[in-house]
Amino acid sequence: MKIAFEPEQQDLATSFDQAVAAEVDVEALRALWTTETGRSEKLRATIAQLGLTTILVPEEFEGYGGTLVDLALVLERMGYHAVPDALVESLVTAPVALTVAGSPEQQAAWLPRLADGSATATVALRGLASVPDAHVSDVLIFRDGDELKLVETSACELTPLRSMDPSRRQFAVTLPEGAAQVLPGGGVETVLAHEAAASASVLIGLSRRMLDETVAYAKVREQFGRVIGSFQAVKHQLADAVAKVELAAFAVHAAAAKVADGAPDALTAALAARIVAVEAEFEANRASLQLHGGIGFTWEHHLQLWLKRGKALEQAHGGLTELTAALGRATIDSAKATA
Amino acid sequence: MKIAFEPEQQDLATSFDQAVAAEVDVEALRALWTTETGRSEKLRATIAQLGLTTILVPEEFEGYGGTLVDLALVLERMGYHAVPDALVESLVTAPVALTVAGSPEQQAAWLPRLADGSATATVALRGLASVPDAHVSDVLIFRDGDELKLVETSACELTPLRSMDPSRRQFAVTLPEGAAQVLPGGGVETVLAHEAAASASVLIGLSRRMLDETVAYAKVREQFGRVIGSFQAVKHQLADAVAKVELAAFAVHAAAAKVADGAPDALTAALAARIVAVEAEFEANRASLQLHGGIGFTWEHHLQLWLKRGKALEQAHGGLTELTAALGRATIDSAKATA
Amino acid sequence: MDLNFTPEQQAFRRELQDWFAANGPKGRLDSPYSEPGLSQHLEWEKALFEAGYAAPGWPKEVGGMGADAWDQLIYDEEYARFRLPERLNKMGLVHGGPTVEAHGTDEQKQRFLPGILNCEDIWCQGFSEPGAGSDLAAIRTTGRINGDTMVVDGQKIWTSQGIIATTMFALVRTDPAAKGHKGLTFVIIDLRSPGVEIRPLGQLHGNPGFAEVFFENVEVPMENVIGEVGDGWRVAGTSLQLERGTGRGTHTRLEQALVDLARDTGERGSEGQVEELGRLAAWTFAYEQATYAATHEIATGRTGPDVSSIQKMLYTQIHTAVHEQHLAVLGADAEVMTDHGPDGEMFGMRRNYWHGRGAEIYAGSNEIQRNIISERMLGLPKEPRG
Amino acid sequence: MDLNFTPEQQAFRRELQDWFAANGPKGRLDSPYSEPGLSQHLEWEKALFEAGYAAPGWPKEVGGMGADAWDQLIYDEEYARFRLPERLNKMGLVHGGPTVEAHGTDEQKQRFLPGILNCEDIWCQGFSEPGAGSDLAAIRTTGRINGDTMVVDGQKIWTSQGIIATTMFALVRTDPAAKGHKGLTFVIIDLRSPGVEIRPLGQLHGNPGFAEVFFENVEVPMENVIGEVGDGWRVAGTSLQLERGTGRGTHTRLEQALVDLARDTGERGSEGQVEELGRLAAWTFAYEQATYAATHEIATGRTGPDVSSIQKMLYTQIHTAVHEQHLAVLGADAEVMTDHGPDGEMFGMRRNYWHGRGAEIYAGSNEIQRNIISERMLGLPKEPRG
Repeated sequence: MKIAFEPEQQDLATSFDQAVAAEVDVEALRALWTTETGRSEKLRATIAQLGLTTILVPEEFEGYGGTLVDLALVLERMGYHAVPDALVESLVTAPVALTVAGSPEQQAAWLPRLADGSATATVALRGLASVPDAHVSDVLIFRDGDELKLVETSACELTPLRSMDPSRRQFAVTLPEGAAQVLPGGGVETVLAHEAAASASVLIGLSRRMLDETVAYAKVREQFGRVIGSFQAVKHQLADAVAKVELAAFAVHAAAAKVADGAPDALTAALAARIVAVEAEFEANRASLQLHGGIGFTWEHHLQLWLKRGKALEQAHGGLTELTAALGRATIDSAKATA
Repeated sequence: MKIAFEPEQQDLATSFDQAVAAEVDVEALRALWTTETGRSEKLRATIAQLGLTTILVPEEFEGYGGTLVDLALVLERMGYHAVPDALVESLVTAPVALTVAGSPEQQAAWLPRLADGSATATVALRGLASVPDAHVSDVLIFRDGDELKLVETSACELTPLRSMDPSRRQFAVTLPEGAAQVLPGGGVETVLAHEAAASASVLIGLSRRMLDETVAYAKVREQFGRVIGSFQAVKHQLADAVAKVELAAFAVHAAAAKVADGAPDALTAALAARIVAVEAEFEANRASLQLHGGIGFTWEHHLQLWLKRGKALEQAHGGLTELTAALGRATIDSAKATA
Repeated sequence: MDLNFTPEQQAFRRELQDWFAANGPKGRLDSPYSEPGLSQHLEWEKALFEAGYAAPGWPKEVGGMGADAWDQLIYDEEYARFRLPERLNKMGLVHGGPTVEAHGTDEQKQRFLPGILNCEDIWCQGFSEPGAGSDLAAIRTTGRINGDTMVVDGQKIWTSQGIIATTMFALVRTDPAAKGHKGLTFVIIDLRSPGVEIRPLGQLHGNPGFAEVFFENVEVPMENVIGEVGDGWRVAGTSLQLERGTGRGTHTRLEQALVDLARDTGERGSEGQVEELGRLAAWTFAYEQATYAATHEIATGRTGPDVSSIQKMLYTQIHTAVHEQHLAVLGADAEVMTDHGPDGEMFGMRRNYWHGRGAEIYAGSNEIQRNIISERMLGLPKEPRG
Repeated sequence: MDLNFTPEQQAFRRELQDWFAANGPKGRLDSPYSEPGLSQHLEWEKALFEAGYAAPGWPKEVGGMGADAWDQLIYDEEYARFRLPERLNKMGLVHGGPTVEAHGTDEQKQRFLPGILNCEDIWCQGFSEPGAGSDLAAIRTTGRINGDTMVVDGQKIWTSQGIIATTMFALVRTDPAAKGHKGLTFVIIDLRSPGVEIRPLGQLHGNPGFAEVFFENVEVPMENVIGEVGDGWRVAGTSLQLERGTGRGTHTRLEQALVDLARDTGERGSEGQVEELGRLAAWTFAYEQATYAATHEIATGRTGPDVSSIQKMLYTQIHTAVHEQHLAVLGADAEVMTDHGPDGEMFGMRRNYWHGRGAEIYAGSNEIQRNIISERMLGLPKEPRG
């Protein structure tokens, strides 16, 4: 066993931090709220330049041929910086869906373009009522029962929705009759596992940022003649939240490895990872607003960037009810099998 | 509206406290653990002398003709003192079942004897696998589908069970063929409502005792050069538990009144009361052991009297799953009706 | 124990229902922070005032109905049940006015209270400061007394209604040598005075309404001091306890939120979500019954232990839990605002969700409530100050 | 990242499985605190010792196998999976022995370690005192140094294994003038010495095993001091961190508890209970993976941040939650002990439930762990001492 990321994987996360620093400055992110697309071309170009779009594309389609483990730390940083784009979809589930389930023609048509950043894909595994980033995506991959299907967004009607998170761009998508093609290779389970594990990574980063902000604030904010971080009421809430986030991170890293390996328990590990990441994020979210007090509740304070993203992502890639019911049933089945 | 108990009702609780003081001394209660019946004849006689056995028996059967409100505070005190007997059954649900559902013959045969303490009844609404105090009861009333039935315990086979709470005496009851008589008047819902509300009262008393013990300990136990009750880590756990218990008590008192009135929402109020009382007790139980530290974990310390009773009573009169599912469904039905 | 309303109370309820049904605004009013919205709110307040319904619980002498605690509760329940507009002058009606009523002179009552009822004055509360949030005793805004005038300098923050308010009841430090809660004075400041600057401050759910209020050499007549100079902490205590306390229809609004959750749970919830609904229904019932018990206490003038801190803490927690659960039941639809204002401000359940989380902070954060419960109710030692 | 065991590790696991299957006691042994039970446990320990399996992770020189961290983990997993008897000398194997290994002289290692392995000595820990539970620095048991002898007076409490132990590793105060954790010394005391009195103390789940140990003028040779006189706090730190840390098969036992819960949930649980099972399964997985990560850290000698406090706190909370949920699934049957000893002591799930609640207190209560996490990991200020 080796429970550690490779130096290159860590370096990639560091490079990402450095390359996007200006684009993920909180003022820059807020400025995007009122632009038409809500998206930064520069950020998207940087992501492509870093090669992040290539990682889950097989080498034969001009990709890097990597695995989710190669992206896991970068996804954490994306959460940490509250990058607004639907990157779980465009960097992870879309290339994975095409790779595991696409026909040779579909793969040839899309994978090289996804890899070089000349095309972008989004994914919807739970209906088309609220699809992220459809307006900046060329292609939409969606689940229809046990099948994955693909449709070009230019053929669809996109109705913009308003998210509680002003950074998010969601769309109700209406398909024209007969415009969607089936991806013939199945693959729903693999894509679900990638989605859950990747989403969990984003949540870990998001949670760490909320807690970093709050710990820093607790060290300077004074009340009752002491910094508030000296009160057990504050310390212990932070300790509880940090503990959950850090324990969850172990599950998230392991799930990435199992998903990457195609291990038999990849899906249950990914479900587990997302469950603990959501619960950890929930607690980090609660504690960070609570401990910031009134200032954190103002529109002017940046904490809302992570608070609102967190609430959106608690539900966006499968809510706890769906995930816990599935993992609970799997646990019962596995217990029966070992009886 | 009058949200207060009558002076007589409060006096009855005070009289109970005084009359049973010697019998509910913690050493006396522990001494009962190793006696054959585990029950104090003196305590049972005192309860009868105080007239508590008469309260829910109608006047025509030599009872007091009172309501659950008359008993609610006494039931709290029974929890507070960890009285081991199955008094929710013998004082509340048994006379109520006979009153609302018994035939005139059944009522005449049993109610006067229950009132004067010459007979004792127990009740089982969820099967006969674990019936409290069957060994000291003359008659058992149990639920069979939508019906209540009655059987003399002398006709039954009683298999003693061992409870986690050494004060409790539970029995698996086997019925001889054809020995049980139906109580013809239905009444299951009324009895369930009385059970939930009465049980909730006991839990409130139990919780208050655990917290009283813990607050007192926190005021004298020193660690780190301070009494532990001066640490927010301790204060806030106690505040959380006390808050839940005190808010729950409002629900429990209101439920007693609604059950007493036969209000249309009596059953849902009683379910609500027991749900909040169980959750409050759970928290009081958790905090009291945690804050007592190592000393509370010893066999020699008395805290276990309430800790174990609490865990038993969390499940004994319907666990949270059963109660919350029922109340949740009722809430949905009522929301639809008001749409 | 008697959980039934009297025939007279039931009649009063029907009277209100009839009047609200006939006169209540149809649909949602615009934001009171917009020009048209402010007019609409003032119009509704005028209708209430003219019908005598502006503040039923206030004495008749100052324009109320002299209603007792139960009729006030019935009013609050029906007002909430009809989902009528939030009261424009709620800080005056619920906090400032009752404080003047409790601690002011007759002259002050005559001078201040009518303006709250007819909305000639719109009140806001000036307690919080940038350095004095949970720690109100750290207030630094000063009131320098100069004969019959007080000169106020400093800053207040997170001032609800601040951007439309004309009048602030504030705590200011009149004795700079005194520490902590000593040397504070409760005073009413006309915000139309020279030297007052009001800057809008948004709230994280996108809705306006907060303000920062700056004072520079603002002259306030000494006759605006409520209670004694230096006794402001005790005077403000009335307002703080009112703020923590229940009532004002919070239990009804909580029940409405539960009903909304129940409908969605019935339509799309899992069995586990039905169980969670039952749990939340139980705590909502408990809070409702606690409100009735508190009303009984007020109505009978008896004073049991002050459980307002318990009510504040658990109310806000139950409220948040109901709304968190609603987000969970909506799943991926939770983030999508079906109902929002032109500038993206939130309405309905989503606004209430965030507002409820704010409620765990304001009016004494729940951490402060736990201190109060453990110190005042349980007699545990105070936390050492730094 | 590589989550696979090597072929050598898999072979070691199979070797253990074969040996445990062939040699493990069938059925439950009697309590080690009974005469027959103690013999049975000693017999099992002897079998382990003779097969070389007494302490695979210990160096070969002192009777171990010199196994690395992964083989130790595999051993712990299989030991737990076969539900083999709790190790009689666990306080020596997990805490006392490794402390001697880390801080003792070669002579001390030779003198003390073999006796732990062959169970000639049974060790217990002497840290807690009536006035020093969470606050270990308040220890008052004294060690008066007199030439090459230390004279010990005082009392220890909640001493696990105390009633069968022959040997205690203890913290005693050798410098009465020093305050707090200064002036403490780590020393090994032979409990067969004159002046030692051991009184049994029950645990609330009915199981024996605790003791109070009293010392009156007990003479201990100075060569039993581990580390320097006055440096006991630092020496004990090794043991405390080991105690907090994971490993020793706790993750396997947690998984077993989860499997037991899953079986009962499958048979009688509601849909909401299935969801709760899923939630608990997820946290159990996280704890398991944290254990593997910690093993990797030990195996590679790297030292990331010390997360042992996080692991201890959350392990005990997850453990309790799994068992609370099991009680809920069993409903009215939860209180009925299907499996108990002759004196009413609890076995199986119900023992583990209460034991787990105790675990939230011992080895540094979870409140202490939160202090450690917030102060050492987050750099927040220490709580002021009284």
